Amino acid sequence: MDNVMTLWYGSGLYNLSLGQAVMIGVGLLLLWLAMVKKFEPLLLVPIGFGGILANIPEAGLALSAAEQAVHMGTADVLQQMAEALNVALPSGESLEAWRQSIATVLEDGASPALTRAANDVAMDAGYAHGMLYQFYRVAIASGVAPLVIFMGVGGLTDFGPLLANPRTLFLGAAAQFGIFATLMGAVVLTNVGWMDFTLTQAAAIGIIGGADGPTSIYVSSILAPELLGAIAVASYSYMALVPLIQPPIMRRLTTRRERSIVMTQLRPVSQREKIVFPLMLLLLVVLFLPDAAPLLGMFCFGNLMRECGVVERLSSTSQNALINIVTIFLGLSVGSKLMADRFLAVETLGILGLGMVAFAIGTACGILMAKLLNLISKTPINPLIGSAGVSAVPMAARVSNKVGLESNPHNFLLMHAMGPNVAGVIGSAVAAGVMIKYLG
Amino acid sequence: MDNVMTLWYGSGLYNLSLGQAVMIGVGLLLLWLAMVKKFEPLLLVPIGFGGILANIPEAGLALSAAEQAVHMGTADVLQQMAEALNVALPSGESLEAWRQSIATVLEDGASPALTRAANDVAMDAGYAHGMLYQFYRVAIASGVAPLVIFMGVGGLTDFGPLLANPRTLFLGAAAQFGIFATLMGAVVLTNVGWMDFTLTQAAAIGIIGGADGPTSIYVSSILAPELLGAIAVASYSYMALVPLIQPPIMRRLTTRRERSIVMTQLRPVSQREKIVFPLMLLLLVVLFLPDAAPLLGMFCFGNLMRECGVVERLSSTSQNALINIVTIFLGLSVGSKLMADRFLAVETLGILGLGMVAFAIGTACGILMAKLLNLISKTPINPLIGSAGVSAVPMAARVSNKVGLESNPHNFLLMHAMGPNVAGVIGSAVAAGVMIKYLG
Amino acid sequence: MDNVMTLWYGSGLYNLSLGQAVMIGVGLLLLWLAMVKKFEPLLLVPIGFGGILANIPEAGLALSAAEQAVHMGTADVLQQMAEALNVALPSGESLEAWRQSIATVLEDGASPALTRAANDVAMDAGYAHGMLYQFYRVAIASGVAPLVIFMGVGGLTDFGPLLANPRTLFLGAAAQFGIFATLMGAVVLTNVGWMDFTLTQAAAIGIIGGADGPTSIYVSSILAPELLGAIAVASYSYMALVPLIQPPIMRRLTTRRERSIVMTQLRPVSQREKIVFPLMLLLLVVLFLPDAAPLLGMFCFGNLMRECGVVERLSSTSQNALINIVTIFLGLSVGSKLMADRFLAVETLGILGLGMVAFAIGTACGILMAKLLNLISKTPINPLIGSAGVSAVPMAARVSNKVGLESNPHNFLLMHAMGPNVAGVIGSAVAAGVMIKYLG
Amino acid sequence: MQDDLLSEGLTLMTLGMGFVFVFLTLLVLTTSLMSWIIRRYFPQLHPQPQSQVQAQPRADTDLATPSPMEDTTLMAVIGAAVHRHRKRRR
Amino acid sequence: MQDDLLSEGLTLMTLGMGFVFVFLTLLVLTTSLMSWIIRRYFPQLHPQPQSQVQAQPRADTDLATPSPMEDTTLMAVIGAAVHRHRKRRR
Amino acid sequence: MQDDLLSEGLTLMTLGMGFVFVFLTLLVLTTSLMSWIIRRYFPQLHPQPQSQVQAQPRADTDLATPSPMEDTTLMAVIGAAVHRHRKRRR
Ligand code: NA
Ligand code: NA
Ligand code: NA
Repeated sequence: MDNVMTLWYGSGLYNLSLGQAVMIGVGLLLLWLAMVKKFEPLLLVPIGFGGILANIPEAGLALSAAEQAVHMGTADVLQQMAEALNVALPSGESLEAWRQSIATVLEDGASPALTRAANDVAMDAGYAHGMLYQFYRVAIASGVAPLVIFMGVGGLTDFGPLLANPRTLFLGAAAQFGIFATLMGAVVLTNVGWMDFTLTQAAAIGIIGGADGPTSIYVSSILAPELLGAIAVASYSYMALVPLIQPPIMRRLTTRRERSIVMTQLRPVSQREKIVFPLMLLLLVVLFLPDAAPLLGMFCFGNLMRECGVVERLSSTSQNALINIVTIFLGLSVGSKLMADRFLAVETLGILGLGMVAFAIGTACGILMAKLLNLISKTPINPLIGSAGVSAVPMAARVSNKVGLESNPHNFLLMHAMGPNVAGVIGSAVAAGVMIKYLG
Repeated sequence: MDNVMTLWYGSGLYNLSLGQAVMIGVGLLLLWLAMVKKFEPLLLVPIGFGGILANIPEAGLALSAAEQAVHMGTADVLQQMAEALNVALPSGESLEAWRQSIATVLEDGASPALTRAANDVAMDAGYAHGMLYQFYRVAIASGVAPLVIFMGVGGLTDFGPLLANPRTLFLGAAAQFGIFATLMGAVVLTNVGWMDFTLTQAAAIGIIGGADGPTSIYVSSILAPELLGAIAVASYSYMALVPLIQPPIMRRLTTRRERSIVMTQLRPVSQREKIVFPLMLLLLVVLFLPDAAPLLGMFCFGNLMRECGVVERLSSTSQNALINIVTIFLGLSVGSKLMADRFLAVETLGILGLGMVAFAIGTACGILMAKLLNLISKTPINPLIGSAGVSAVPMAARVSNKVGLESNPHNFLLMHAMGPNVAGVIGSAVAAGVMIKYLG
Repeated sequence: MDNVMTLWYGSGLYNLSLGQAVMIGVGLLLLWLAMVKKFEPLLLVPIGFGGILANIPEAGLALSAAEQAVHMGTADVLQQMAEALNVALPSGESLEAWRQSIATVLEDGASPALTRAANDVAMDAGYAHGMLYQFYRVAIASGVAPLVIFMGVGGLTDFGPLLANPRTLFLGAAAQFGIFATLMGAVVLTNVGWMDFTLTQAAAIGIIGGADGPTSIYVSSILAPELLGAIAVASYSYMALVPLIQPPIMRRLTTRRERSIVMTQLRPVSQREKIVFPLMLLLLVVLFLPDAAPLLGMFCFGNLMRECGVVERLSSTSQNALINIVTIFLGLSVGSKLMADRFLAVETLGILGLGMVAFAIGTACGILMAKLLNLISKTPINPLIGSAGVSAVPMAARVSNKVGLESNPHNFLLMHAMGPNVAGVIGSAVAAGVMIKYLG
Repeated sequence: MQDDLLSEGLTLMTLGMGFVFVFLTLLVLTTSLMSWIIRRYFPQLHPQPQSQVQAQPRADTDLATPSPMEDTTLMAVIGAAVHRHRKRRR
Repeated sequence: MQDDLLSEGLTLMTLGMGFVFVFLTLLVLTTSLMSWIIRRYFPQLHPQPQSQVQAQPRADTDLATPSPMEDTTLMAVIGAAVHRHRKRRR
Repeated sequence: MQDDLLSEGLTLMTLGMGFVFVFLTLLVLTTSLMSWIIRRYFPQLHPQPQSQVQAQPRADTDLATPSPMEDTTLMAVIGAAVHRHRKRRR
């Protein structure tokens, strides 16, 4: 009978907290968005599923051995861990208070040596790292997964339209204002007292405005890992919402006449230009922004493998098997950051709200920059392609095309919009580099 | 001349122990079974080859740096290691005795911190982790490889037949009795004094009866890593022997009339049911058996990716490149556990014997449960599909079909048997969760 | 304004050293050789790109956390690191001198425990391992990547021609004299005082003469990791130069009549022989040269998977997705060893020069051995296939074929040359095993 | 001690087998309920007729509307491979 | 403290946005220069007409001259797959 | 010291080259013996005629009898890809 009770006391139903129930609901919601609403399913299916797994009571899939020992260990184990971490445990207090004080030390970033000691104690007591925790360590904490995905994205990117019309890089630059406006938004919310973000956290939140999943994850894994779950979810959700968020802004900021502007046919771009471009971009990074080197370096590498034509084997694998494998584990790892006690905070609402604002501002700035370029240059630019500068490749470019067709059913803007679209990827990576330079 | 002798003293021929020679023979036998007899070649080829590699004298491919230092180090290195491990080395004894006492401490599970210190000393003295040891650490000790394979298996599983006839889940449940009977068998063998298993080891051995390779490996990597080699070999060998083990039992326990029962055509199952099913199974795991969450979680994840239809890229990779890569390293890692001094024990014979019994009992219980269901329900079930409840997908289902055709050449049971077949996978994972809950 | 200066002081342009500029040029040169001259592009594209990334000033992509802290840390951090490493920092000296003395200790191989302590301090101070450093640790320092590539190469190798004419193994043996002649060359250069190589380094350099990329990388990762960059670059560059280096030597050492020798048609080889061969080779390794077990073991494993015909799934993945993924990271990791301060040494010139000599000597010895065989045997051997014994599969065999066609346009030597060609792979791996046995 | 082991083994067997049955019974009930709800309230207009042949049409549909960036390379590789393959066969 | 945060945020915004513009302006300039140099001094005889359709011909060319060891297996697998696929379709 | 290096190098050269020859000679002997035994006592009825073309038929055979679970997805993907590819070519 004792044994039956053990099963019951160890069951999820007995231990399920309200927060965990809510987060399992959130996970199901993400899956629904992905499967039914087709919101970036390649990422949101693994993220949503990982979110459910991370909130299974007592399973501790997203916790390190030490964190599990803190949550479930006996008084004896807790004392050993406190010793390993140099935490004083007041003898009068309850076990729960002990857990609390050790957990605080672990979460607030004990030094690597102390964390290792705590994990040693926990493993010696029979605890093991959770599965999702291991995925997170290998895929995200090391920084590798977003970079490998960026390499694959580089391989999937065609810089032809950008090279045919380099001025569209300015549109990609302007749209990054969404990033910095969001950063200011987070700072203002903190100043007003509604939220409580540090400057570093504000910067990580801002990158959502870059509309670039891997960049967001990479930056927040460095600057604010504690917010990574919310940032990644916001990032991918809003990228999927681009077809809803952008059109009203695009219509409001442009006249019918501007929307009907027909752009001159793009010139053919030679393979040589395409091969030299990633190398040139890399050299500019080398000279002016070393902190963007991991992101843009891998991006350029992927693109060079694509264009150089002599490593088709490698390029193909990096765009298929490799990126797929990494995406699965990246998604599950992001899901591990959807644990109830960390995700269900008012800050998450702030992040979701700010992310939406970021996209809107980025869209607007891209369009306004296109109108500005029209003022100072003769070759006309349809301002609708400015909105594609937020990146969200290739969704934003398709939106530009679609809104353009509404005004002139023979005016195909897709290829023109691919220029600012990929420029936006470069722009966000540069902005990310600046953030990491100052705050990393 | 000295140098030539160095070569000779370091050669395999000079150092080959009888045990190693036998184990190399066992490795060749496994390869022969895999290549000629087609016994689960995808696993047994890497396992057999890994087994040969693990038994190469002096190469230490399956040993950690510390273990190699213990086997081959000078007196000086041994003293440093003893110091690192807090082992007292009696000064009067021989070098061999020293090696023995240090090796015992290392194998009996020194704490993580001490093991690390011993490895530090060994590496400082020029030893390095063996190749297979590294594969084992990354693939199995972390628990990752069996889980990733289970994800791929989920992607290869079609729950349609199960959903069309959910009662077949009872057959999958009944066949798990093989697991617990084997556990009892191991306990009894110990009680009688013929073998010496702990309860934890008995549980790990029992899981062989689940007829599920990755589940067996996962459970024994947690409960009894020292028996992993024998358990994995038994598990895959007997799965391959299903067409020999099952038919006699099936014929003995059924009448010709029962074997001729024609089952009603399975209803078509909608994609919605197939999408909801893995999520529902996951929620039941969340609520009632968190300890099965890694196994069943990854299984459901793989199946959801397959059925949801929006992440075909990921699903296809998880069923092809990813599962293949992981299988190669999983097999080699299992092979690393076929080292002579650990494998060649009387316990291995016990495990092989018990595994055979487990399959037989599981088969029988599945069939008897089908007969029981026929007593209490109107819709007839051909008892031959009960034997498919041991899992061993899809071999056991094919055996049901084949034996059924013997009695009635127009009675195709294959699809009906797929229901209990996949139910058996779920059943063993549940049993594994219970074992881990109590003993993990 | 301060902030703008921070950007400038942190920029690459401000920090670029001459050495880094040169090495970026070398990286571009390697890319040019790969892309335009088609020099082993699968490896040289990633190596060249990795070389550029490794030399980005201030980015520290190829440095560990501790190395970065040494290069960029404050006095406070340096003091902590010195304490962790047990280095005395003379209080009177400059910060630069401190950096120097700590860096020396780190590079000259502090013990694993001390290195870990130094990394702990660095991480606590906010530094992280560079991306390429992590790739190097996982792919090369662990020894795994070259072995996995060798497994794939085994899968791509057909031993048929070798089995049809086993005498060609002697050609593969003779061509390995290039390895040992190079070793002696490095020793002599040191003796004369022009360079400064240890015997271990000389052995690692010698392996270039094996004309086998993964073998070279594997051996130098064990024997001389500090030379790995130069050795890998030399190895792959010269393999690409085989069509230029070999023909003059081949023509000088043979008469027109010898070059016109028509060889007897190769007998058909049964699948059974092809399956048994890798196992037999493995057993010889087990018995006589355990130190070659990782290399030849994985090679035989890949070949067995290819030939046994029952694990086509695994074999195909090991020859495609897996080898491609590993090649990408292996190449980038090798690139991480092209850092200016380590690569730009007079020793690199020595290595490049010796590598060239190694290829020439190996070629000559293969040809001379073929002529010798003709003296003592009746079945004629065209000496041109001797040059294929250096391996460089399949380039060297094609060169034999091409030079043969010059003398007799109907004499196709390709298949005959594949025998010594794959024999050369085995020969170099055996030589590598001997080196590791004595010096590892 | 030994008898302890025996009794512990028995307990584990009872409990484990019991739990497996309880869990799978629950699964039978919820599955049946789920199927009933879906077939009753959320029927699909064109249910797939047979479960085994289903992988193929789905893959077909899925690949029929991929994002343009995703499939060009795969298509190119396979296309070229098929092309060369046919040539060689002739 | 709070105002510090505000001013730091403003600084970061100005600086970051400024740097993004400076960097991308530089990129526009160097790209234009690079394209001009290549088109002027290193023209290709047969430039590819359209950028999107380009992945395919390149792949074709690339696969048309692989080293024999590299592609036989891939070819065999795809070939066999295609072969079986056709049979099944009939 | 320097002369030590030289003599050690010479030793290593002699020994290494010697061992390579001994090992490969052994390999020649055992290979010949193995081939003789197999051809004499375990002949295959239909030996494959040429070693290079051999990858293909084997792959064919192998894929011709896969377990049904393994290949449907691959087939579906390739099938769909080929299908679309043909359409596009028309
Ligand atoms: Na962007
Ligand atoms: Na089972
Ligand atoms: Na060689």
